[in-house]
Amino acid sequence: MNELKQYFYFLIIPLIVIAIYFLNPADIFVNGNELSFVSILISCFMIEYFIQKSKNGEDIYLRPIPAMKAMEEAVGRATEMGSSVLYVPGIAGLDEIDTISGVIILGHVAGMTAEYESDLHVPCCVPIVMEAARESCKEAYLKKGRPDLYNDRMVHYVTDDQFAYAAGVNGIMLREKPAAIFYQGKFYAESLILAETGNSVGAIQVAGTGSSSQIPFFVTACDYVLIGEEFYAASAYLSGSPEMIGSIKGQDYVKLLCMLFIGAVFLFSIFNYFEIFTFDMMTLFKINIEGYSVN
Amino acid sequence: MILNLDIIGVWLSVLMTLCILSYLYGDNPFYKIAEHIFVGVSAGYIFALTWWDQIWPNLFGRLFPSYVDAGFDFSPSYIIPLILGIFMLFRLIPSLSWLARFPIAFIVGMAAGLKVYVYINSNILMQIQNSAIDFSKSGWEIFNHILILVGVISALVYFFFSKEHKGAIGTVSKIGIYFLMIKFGASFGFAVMGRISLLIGRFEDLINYSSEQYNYATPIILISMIILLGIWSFQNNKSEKNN
Amino acid sequence: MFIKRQLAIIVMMSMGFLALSGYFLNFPTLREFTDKDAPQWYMIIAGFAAFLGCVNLLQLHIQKVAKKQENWQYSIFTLLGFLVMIVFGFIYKNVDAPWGAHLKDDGSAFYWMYNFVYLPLGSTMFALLAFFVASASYRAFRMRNFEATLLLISGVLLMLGRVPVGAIIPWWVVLFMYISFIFAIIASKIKDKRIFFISFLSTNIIGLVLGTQLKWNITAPLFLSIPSIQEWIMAVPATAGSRAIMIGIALGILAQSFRIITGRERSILGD
Amino acid sequence: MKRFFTIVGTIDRRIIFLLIGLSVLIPLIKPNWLELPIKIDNNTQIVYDSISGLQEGDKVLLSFEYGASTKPEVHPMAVALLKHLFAKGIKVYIVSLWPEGPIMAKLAMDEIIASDLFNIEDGKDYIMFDYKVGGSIVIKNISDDFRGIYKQDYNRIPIEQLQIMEGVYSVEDFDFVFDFSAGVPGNAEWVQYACDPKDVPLSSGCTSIMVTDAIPYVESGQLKGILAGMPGAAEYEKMVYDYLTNELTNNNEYINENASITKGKAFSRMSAQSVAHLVMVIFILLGNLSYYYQRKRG
Repeated sequence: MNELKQYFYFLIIPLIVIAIYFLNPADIFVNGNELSFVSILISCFMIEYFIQKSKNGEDIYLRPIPAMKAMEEAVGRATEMGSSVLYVPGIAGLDEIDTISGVIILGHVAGMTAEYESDLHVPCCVPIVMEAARESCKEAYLKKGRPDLYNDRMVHYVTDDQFAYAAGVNGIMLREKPAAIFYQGKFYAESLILAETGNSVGAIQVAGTGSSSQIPFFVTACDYVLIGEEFYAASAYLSGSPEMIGSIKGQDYVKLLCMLFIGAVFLFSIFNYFEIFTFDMMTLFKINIEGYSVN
Repeated sequence: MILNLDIIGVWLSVLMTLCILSYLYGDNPFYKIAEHIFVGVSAGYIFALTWWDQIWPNLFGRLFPSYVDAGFDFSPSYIIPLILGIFMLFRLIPSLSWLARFPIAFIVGMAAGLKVYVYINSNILMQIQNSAIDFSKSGWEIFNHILILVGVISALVYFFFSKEHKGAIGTVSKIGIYFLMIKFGASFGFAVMGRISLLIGRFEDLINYSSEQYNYATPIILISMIILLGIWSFQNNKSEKNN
Repeated sequence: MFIKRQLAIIVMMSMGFLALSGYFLNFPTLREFTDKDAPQWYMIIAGFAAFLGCVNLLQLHIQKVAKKQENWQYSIFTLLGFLVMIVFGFIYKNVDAPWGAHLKDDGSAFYWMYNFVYLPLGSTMFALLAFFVASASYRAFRMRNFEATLLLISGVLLMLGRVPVGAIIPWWVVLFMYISFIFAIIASKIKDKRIFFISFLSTNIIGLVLGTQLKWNITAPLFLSIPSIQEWIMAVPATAGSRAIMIGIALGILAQSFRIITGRERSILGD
Repeated sequence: MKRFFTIVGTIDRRIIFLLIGLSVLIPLIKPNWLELPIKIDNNTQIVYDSISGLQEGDKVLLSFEYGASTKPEVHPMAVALLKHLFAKGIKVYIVSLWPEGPIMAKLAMDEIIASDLFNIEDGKDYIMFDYKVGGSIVIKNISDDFRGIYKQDYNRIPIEQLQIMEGVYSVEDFDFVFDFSAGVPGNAEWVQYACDPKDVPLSSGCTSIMVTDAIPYVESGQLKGILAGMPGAAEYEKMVYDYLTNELTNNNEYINENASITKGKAFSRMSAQSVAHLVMVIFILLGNLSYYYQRKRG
């Protein structure tokens, strides 16, 4: 991507949009949440910039995550011992971002089980997730050239209720004694029942979730844990798609902006107090929409 | 010995409770029966409640207001969610299952659109706003506030993927993981507390139901279950031995 | 082929863009759609998704019974449980409340089934966790490294500080905990075990003497009472850690939603 | 000594289960063996102060998002808060975003009516609505267009006929929102979809496991304090009990004169909780000591 085109897209266009927004011709924009508009715009253009960058094949550096290497090792161990791989995609629906990441990582793990020819078992808690998981496994087995190994029985629905699902998956663990168990998705209180039973079955457990209240249990009872954002980065790694890796890189730089913003707000509050620089940052932070109510 | 619907209900609930608790002894038929009843009853409960509280009033209330009379007036545009809903059910028919993509697209798309605005506001901007120092507070509170800032910045550095964690960034991310581990420790402490509270709630019910008023439900069922479990596991070991 | 693949993506992208712009644009028709109709449609489709789950569960268990797969006898209980709830929900309500309100009327058979079958099963499943937490704490919760030790100590302090027993733990026990924590850190530095133990004991004695001099036994300072330590842990380090995770996850969700709105997120629809 | 720790290391799981079971059962059967004073946490105090700050006739929206599996932790909060609100003559609006929410709300209201502390009337002092599927989208709908989804209360009576519903069109028309949560949708979704955008004061009572996720909201003021699990419920129950007793003495017009205010189960539960926590801490120490010896010997 030559320099000029790049600058045009990622510098001039956002400035034009912001100018239009603040001019607010014919009052098309609601006022009151300017800061939200500007921050959404900046983050989206930054993520878009890195997605384009990784789409053009420029190599993007992302530090290695220890739990990622463990996944390959876990499936390998399961194949050596001739036992199955159990994949638990969490109990939330597809509107939950963690479940989407869980389904992406499932695609990768399914690719590995296709390669190693070990059998995979995916009990689902939500019908839509079951559909998406079946699609994702079918794609993975197709890509590895082993559509014959895939059958719909691998991915099945247990129940909508959190605890009946945990009890159901426990039953599967005790009966099949899988050597590798993956918990990738959105989990609530049932994570400990699963991890404890998985521990007693003696399986390598690799967990990954964004629900931070369940991470302490996974940290205590599992061998490897993807904590919060590492979980999202992992699904980007695994998908290998330029959009995913580009957006992880974009997120990193938006995080850098957040840190700078925190520093700026902190410094301004000190300057403000000592009257070196009188600009009250707080007026910036208005996020509720004025003047427009629907009814 | 009074016998009415409530007493039978209490006995049934104590039986169900003890069947689930028998899981602690090990996976046994009592537990499997209770687990399967739970799976079926929960699905039936969700089915009936979703129909009567959501689909019947909000959808059919708008399509046939005279018949359903849920207070809505007739709005033909609600044919679209009805069609999309039926497409969702087509998922069970393999030939038509591709139609289910449209309701999924609707749900996932709309949820994503709302989340962009909502997460940036409440989970990022409002948290950054709180990093300003309020000098009206006491010295100890200001020190704590600065400590929170140090913790937030160093934990964010731990979640930074563009740089290898070596040298200066390595030490800052080390401090970050310490803050994260204290937070996970607090979560673990709270989680243990929550679990025990739920056990307290359950034992409270069992204690209430062992009174004379409920014809000593808990003790009788408990003893009979222990006996049955003993017989079952005795036969189970015998049959396992000889095959 | 266009309809199967691209149209669904276009629906997803347009819904995402509409929902987001609902917050910023001033067009009444758009606001009418994003604030009134779209959420209603979402709720109705989510209702059908719940039906899909129940029907699929039925399908699964009927197949299990029909083909006499393993443990098929138990599936009969699932089907029975489901059937009973459907009968009480749609056919027999034994109370004169209008249809739909009878689900919550404490005279109806549906409410009876909820109160005496679903409620005990649901709450006991959760109560089992207390037993699993106990055995996990005993068997799985190890001080493998310094981070795990930090997790353990803040967990224990929090558990003790939140319940009344934490307030009665005396000041010198807390002082002993501080001293042993510091010595645990420097233990690897001191090679000779004898010097280590002597210095450990002497600091404890000095602490005790100092404490009695400063009248700590009458009014223990805040840093020696476990409930206030627990409140500090929650107010400062735990808040910092949660806030960083919250910002991190929010950025993850922002990026994922951006990819959905720009139609790059294909795997959800299985393409 | 080492032999002792190797045995300790390999205790059968069921003995641990028995120990935990007894450590909870005994204090419940014999509550007066261990009578400890309940200390009020400052987040519980913030919740109590913001509720006491409400005036007579204010409108409070309660959202029930818990079920059978988390009833023991959250239900005592619901009952205590309802007593506190009715004692102050506040109008209560109850919505449910979890399938079991309506029945939990009904159980709480039945307990209040059975205690006949207050003479309250359905449709005048409180109103309850049905369960709506959709989670956070329902919250967004409530915050923008309450009457778009709720046309009738849970007895199928149109809301136009109910006097309590005058002037209620969206979340801004409520003076306070209180959320009983045990998962998703929960207090986070109420902060994000309703109370931050519309700037309505919000507080929450939730299960203990959700507290560390919600603490950043509490510290930044988006949540006015938080009731944390059963200890939080016990503290609040005790404060409301004290409030009701002295309100009864200086004859508050909303409480019936001859009403008997029963002491909640807070104390017996807290002693069971304390003993169980001590046993858990001992398990953690023992487990680690046996792990330390195995590693030294292994």
